Amino acid sequence: MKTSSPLSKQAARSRVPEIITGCIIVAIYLLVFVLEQVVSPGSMLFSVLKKGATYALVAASMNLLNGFTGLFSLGQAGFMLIGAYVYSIFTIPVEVRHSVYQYYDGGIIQHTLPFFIALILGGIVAAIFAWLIGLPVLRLKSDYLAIATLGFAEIIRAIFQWGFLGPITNGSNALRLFPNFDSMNIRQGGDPSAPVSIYFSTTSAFIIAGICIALIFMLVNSTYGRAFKAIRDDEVSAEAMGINLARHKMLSFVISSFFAGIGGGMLAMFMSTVQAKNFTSGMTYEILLIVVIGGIGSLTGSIFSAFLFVACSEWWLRFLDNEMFLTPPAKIQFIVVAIAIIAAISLLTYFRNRHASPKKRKRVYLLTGIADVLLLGWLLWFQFMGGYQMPLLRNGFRSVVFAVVIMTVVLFFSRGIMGTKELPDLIRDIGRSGQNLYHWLCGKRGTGKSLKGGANDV
Amino acid sequence: MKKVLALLLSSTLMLALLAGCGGGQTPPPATTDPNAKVVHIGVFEPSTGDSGAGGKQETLGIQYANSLTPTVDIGGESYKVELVYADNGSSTDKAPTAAQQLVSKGVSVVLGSYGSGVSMAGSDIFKNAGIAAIGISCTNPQVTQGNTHYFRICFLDPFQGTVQAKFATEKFQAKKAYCLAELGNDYDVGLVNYFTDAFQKLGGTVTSETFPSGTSDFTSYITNAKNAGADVIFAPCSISYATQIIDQAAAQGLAKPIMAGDTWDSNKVVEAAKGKAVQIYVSTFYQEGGNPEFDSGFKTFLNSNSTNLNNNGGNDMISAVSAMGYDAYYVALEAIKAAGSTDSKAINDAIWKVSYPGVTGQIAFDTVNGDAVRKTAYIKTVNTETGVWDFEKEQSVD
Amino acid sequence: MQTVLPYLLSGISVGGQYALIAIGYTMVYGILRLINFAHGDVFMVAGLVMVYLSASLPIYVVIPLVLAITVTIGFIIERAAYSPLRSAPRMSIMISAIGVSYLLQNLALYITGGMNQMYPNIPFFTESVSIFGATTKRVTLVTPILTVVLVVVLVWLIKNTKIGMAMRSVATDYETSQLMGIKINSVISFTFIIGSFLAAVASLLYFSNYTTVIPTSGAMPGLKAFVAAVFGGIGSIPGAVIGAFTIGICENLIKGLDSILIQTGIIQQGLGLTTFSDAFTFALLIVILVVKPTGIFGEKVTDKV
Amino acid sequence: MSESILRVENVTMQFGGVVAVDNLSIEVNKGEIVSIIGPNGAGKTTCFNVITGVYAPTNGAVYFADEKVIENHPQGKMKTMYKGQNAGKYTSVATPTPDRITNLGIARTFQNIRLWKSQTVFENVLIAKHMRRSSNLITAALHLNAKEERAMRDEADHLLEILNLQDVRNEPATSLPYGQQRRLEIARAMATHPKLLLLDEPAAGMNPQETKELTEFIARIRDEFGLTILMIEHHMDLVMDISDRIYVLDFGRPIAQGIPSEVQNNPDVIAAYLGVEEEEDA
Repeated sequence: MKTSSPLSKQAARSRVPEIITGCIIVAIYLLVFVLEQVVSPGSMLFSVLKKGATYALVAASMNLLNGFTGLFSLGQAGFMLIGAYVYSIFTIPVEVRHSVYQYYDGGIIQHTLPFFIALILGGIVAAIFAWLIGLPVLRLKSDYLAIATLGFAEIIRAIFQWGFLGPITNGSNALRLFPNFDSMNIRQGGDPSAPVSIYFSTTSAFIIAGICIALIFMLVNSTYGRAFKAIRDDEVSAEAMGINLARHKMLSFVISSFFAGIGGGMLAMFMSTVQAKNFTSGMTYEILLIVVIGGIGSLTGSIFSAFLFVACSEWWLRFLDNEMFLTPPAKIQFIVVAIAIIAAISLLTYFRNRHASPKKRKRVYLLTGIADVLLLGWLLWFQFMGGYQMPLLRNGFRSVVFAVVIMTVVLFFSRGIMGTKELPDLIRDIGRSGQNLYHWLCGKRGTGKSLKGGANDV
Repeated sequence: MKKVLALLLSSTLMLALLAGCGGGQTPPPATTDPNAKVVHIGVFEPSTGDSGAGGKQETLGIQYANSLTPTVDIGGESYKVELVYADNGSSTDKAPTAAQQLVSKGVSVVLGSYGSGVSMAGSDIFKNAGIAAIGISCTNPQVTQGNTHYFRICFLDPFQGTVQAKFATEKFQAKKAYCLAELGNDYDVGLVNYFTDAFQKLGGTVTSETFPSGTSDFTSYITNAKNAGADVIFAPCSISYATQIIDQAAAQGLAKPIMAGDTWDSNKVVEAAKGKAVQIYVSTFYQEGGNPEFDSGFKTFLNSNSTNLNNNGGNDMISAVSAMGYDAYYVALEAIKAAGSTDSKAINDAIWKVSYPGVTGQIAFDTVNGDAVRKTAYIKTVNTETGVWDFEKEQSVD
Repeated sequence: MQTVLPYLLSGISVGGQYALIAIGYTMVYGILRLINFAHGDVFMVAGLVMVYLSASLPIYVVIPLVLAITVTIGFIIERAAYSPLRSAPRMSIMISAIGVSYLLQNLALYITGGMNQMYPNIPFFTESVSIFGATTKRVTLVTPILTVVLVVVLVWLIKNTKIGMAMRSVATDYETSQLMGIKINSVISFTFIIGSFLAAVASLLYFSNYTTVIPTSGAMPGLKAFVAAVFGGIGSIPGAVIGAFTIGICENLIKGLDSILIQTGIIQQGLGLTTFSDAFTFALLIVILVVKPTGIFGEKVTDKV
Repeated sequence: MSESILRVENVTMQFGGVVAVDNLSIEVNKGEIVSIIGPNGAGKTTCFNVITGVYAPTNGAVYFADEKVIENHPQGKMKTMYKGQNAGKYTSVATPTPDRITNLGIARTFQNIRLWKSQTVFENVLIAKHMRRSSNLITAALHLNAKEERAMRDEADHLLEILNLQDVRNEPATSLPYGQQRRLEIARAMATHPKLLLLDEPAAGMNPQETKELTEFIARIRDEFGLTILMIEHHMDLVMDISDRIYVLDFGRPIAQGIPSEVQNNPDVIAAYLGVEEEEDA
């Protein structure tokens, strides 16, 4: 370890990974913009990108709190609700308020704000609520904090649904007809009914989320961010080194809620209707899972996994929900693929457990063996006796597969996709492994080992 | 070395999965003629969530109609009609992506949804894509208000609420009503609101309460209804809650009639009420026996396939929403024919002029919002001894 | 009194059901320091198993079978999802619990096809009886009694049996118990078995009362039972029971508060307070946590520096 | 030399029925190195925890540079249990949080090393500089404080150099050997710019060579940085070498104090403590 330290110091000083990261980000934005002009706007792609950008922001904000400050809060949905409501209440055009607030004579607020001011206002209101909530609950420790914040989210939801606040919140009814992402498209002559000249809706979602995440990223890498990490690692010594716990926890909580509020506003723009009933604890759990899959303490991970999560749940796995009939060649294809998957998983289990205790190894091998025999037997049956309907596929199967994948990640890859690394670290690692691989391929046995070392080195 | 192996294995896995997806997407039925022209109709219905049962029954009607008339003539050419499904999960946060799913599959026209909230939530997506939607049983006025792409073939809540209020005063001489709605459900809240207006105009008083989503203990609400001295109870909520309310009302010996809207027209409700001391009255679009030909055909369709039977709740009782779904399909076909193309814009323009004699009555749209012009609703009641719906009367507002 | 009584009755009944679920939470938390988010869903699964089994088997066979299957499910969940994470940070294991909950709900959704399932009638339980002029199902009266009996048995078990002593010892000090030769894994499994058993009993009582089972049936009761456990001081069984009854009663009083206030003439018009029937539970929880962070019966813990 | 920097006055710390510190008074003057010794469980670390504000004492007061920073009197249940001779002497309650105390200029290390696990050696020191920042949240988050940030980093590097940790600058803190971790704890504490440094067993787990280096090092930082040092230590060589004065605690009570040679010959101390320790050393 010691001998490699001058090398790693050098690597730390190199700015190349940061520059590459910058290029990648610019390229992604350009790509999104170009795609939007080229691909049909009805494509699922944009739906996924917009929702992904929204969830990426919310996941990043939750990561700031749970991952960087070590405060286990489950109140994210509540703050998103506030952001979404504030945004929509202040942006519904006055002329349609009567139709939206149909049971409350058009509501009492008769002003509209520009959309970005309303978004920021949503964040600010969420932050104010967070401050009020934080006063009593931030003193609580881990699980108690989690359950108290979860409770607060439920209380906020009930308050926004209360009939007596109807003139402001429209009671439990949906808020609609406010500007959404599609209103960001630039139309000829600015006329809302004219055809679109430049598509900008997805890019605008990326820009809003991008700015916010960049702010979070800069905060995390500032002296305040380092103080948050100190609190996460050891509260007692953080306090002993002069970090005011109450103040810094509150800061993190309020900032996280601010961005969750903006994320809520973006979600409103995405969904184009807002209703308190949808902001349940289930939503918080989803975001928490995104954070965990991405890696607790990695913003890059949160962003990756947000897009991955949304794409899988809304798009790529959709086909699992529909019944499907196979053509004879497709059936054979399916069986081959299924066998390949089974073989791959079995081999993986075999290698993972090679060095486990004999008792455990025996048990794992036995279980895998039984499962393999059963599955292969069934596949044989399906090939020769079964019909042409794809088995298991029907409504709801997508969610089951998805849940199984999530459990697998949680159980076997508990550090998530990125661990605590960010994109520049990843590039640095890739660069290093690339070098090692090169040496290894050139047949230098000695450096072959450092591949392992390089991969394990965090 | 181990790492490399793990990486290799996991990449094989990913590749295999991708290949699997690719394999899955090959056009399914082996019999399809690859040259046949196809028009896609989107089915925007819930099959999960609180309204899942209703959504499935509505879909069954559409499927039945599709099985009878699987093709449509456009400009002298025969097009195969393919249904594209998207589950909006009965929730307004899943609805937009479900709608987007339909749009991305390139549907020409959309049918649905069961439930007003999800229809409103999906509305904007269809609007931006320039696709017309025909609502089947979404009765909240806001669905079609202020837009030109959402139509509907059912009656509206102001009408339904008035019908119910009138029926309550005429049949039970009710002076006091107790209303119960689910928080945040546009259908419940809207219908209760219009019922209250109409009932108060007829000289009654109303106590309204709401319950949070996911409630299963209604005993206290039923006590509240008793305490309020209500003559009738109006609880137009989703079927999930309906069965609970019926069961608990019966257990608590609530002797007052329970009234509800078209959502309660479901065999789940009959199942819950069978053999219990409750009176249930619902207003709906269609009464079994209204069109014997449709009835017998649909029953055969249900019984032909265990999945269909399951989706209908396990028996072959005909729900009004199935009949509505059936009609909606034909309305869509009429519009496609009239438009003479599969272009969604042309179809949208054509719907305004469609007039079609459906099994649930003559269907034509008004020129303001695109709502069906309907004058009467059917009131049904559960026969708790035999476990079937009995026809009560045809109620109109005049 | 006559106005409040029906609400109290339903409150006590719901409280009894929450209590049985809450014990599962409190015992698991006491030993593993884990909020077992999947516990409410185990309760739901027990309901579904009952629905599917009773379609083909007579009721007296089904009930023991349901108990056995639920216990097995609880055991498997612990072995598959929690025991591999024994040495992982607490957040990972909690997230694993959320994952299991997600999986069970989605599995239930897939199997039921999203249709709500009618719970079978258990004879005797579901008949209506009249008490103090209020009519209710018999199960309402049976629940609190059965709850108290089960709790007494459980407390006796924990106080006097060998496995009970082992459980207490593990709850007090995990590492030391391990060093003292207590088989941690079997103690934890046993805890999950008891918790799942009580959840199955609770599901029998609960769904006899509220006869519809849907995939999310377990979520709210589960969350409320957990709140009850925290309220009473997590780790303490009597605390969980008292917390559960408190929450059950408060919840139903809130539902009836408008009606009570109108009847007693305090207000003229409803305030729409039923909106808060769920939220009130959490408000109560937060008040307790702020005043006494470890719940009513919880023990104070000090960090060693 | 006689300028008082820390005065602990009649401090009693009770945990339920256990009296961890009993009526302890300590005085430390500017520039001194003072040691607290005593057998395990004598209440030494508890005394540190009281000074740094982790525990609120049951009774007594702490003065820093002649200013009262902590004052407590028994309350509630403690009042009925507390039978100390100072009952009623202290009337107000002032228990600042540890960060306030650190802000005043008292920094500490921990007996059971409490470094920030996921951070590198350099970051551990850098974070401790957070308290002395002048930038606010916004300037820091927007990285408008580049000058201050650079100064912080340079100072942190400087400290690492002084403590000879420059080689392991980018290693994770917990991967270091024990002795280096202890040194890092000192570096971290010094990064907060203290006037008084509390060292809790700085030489625990070090070999004789390292201990010797540490002894020199402690004397050096006292002179270079003008620090005052109060330390708890079991290594008698170290204690006797550099301490100006020594306090001996046993069962929470002060049993002796004075310059090293006095304490070494005090029969009470030998009876209670030193005899045992020397056997161990031998």
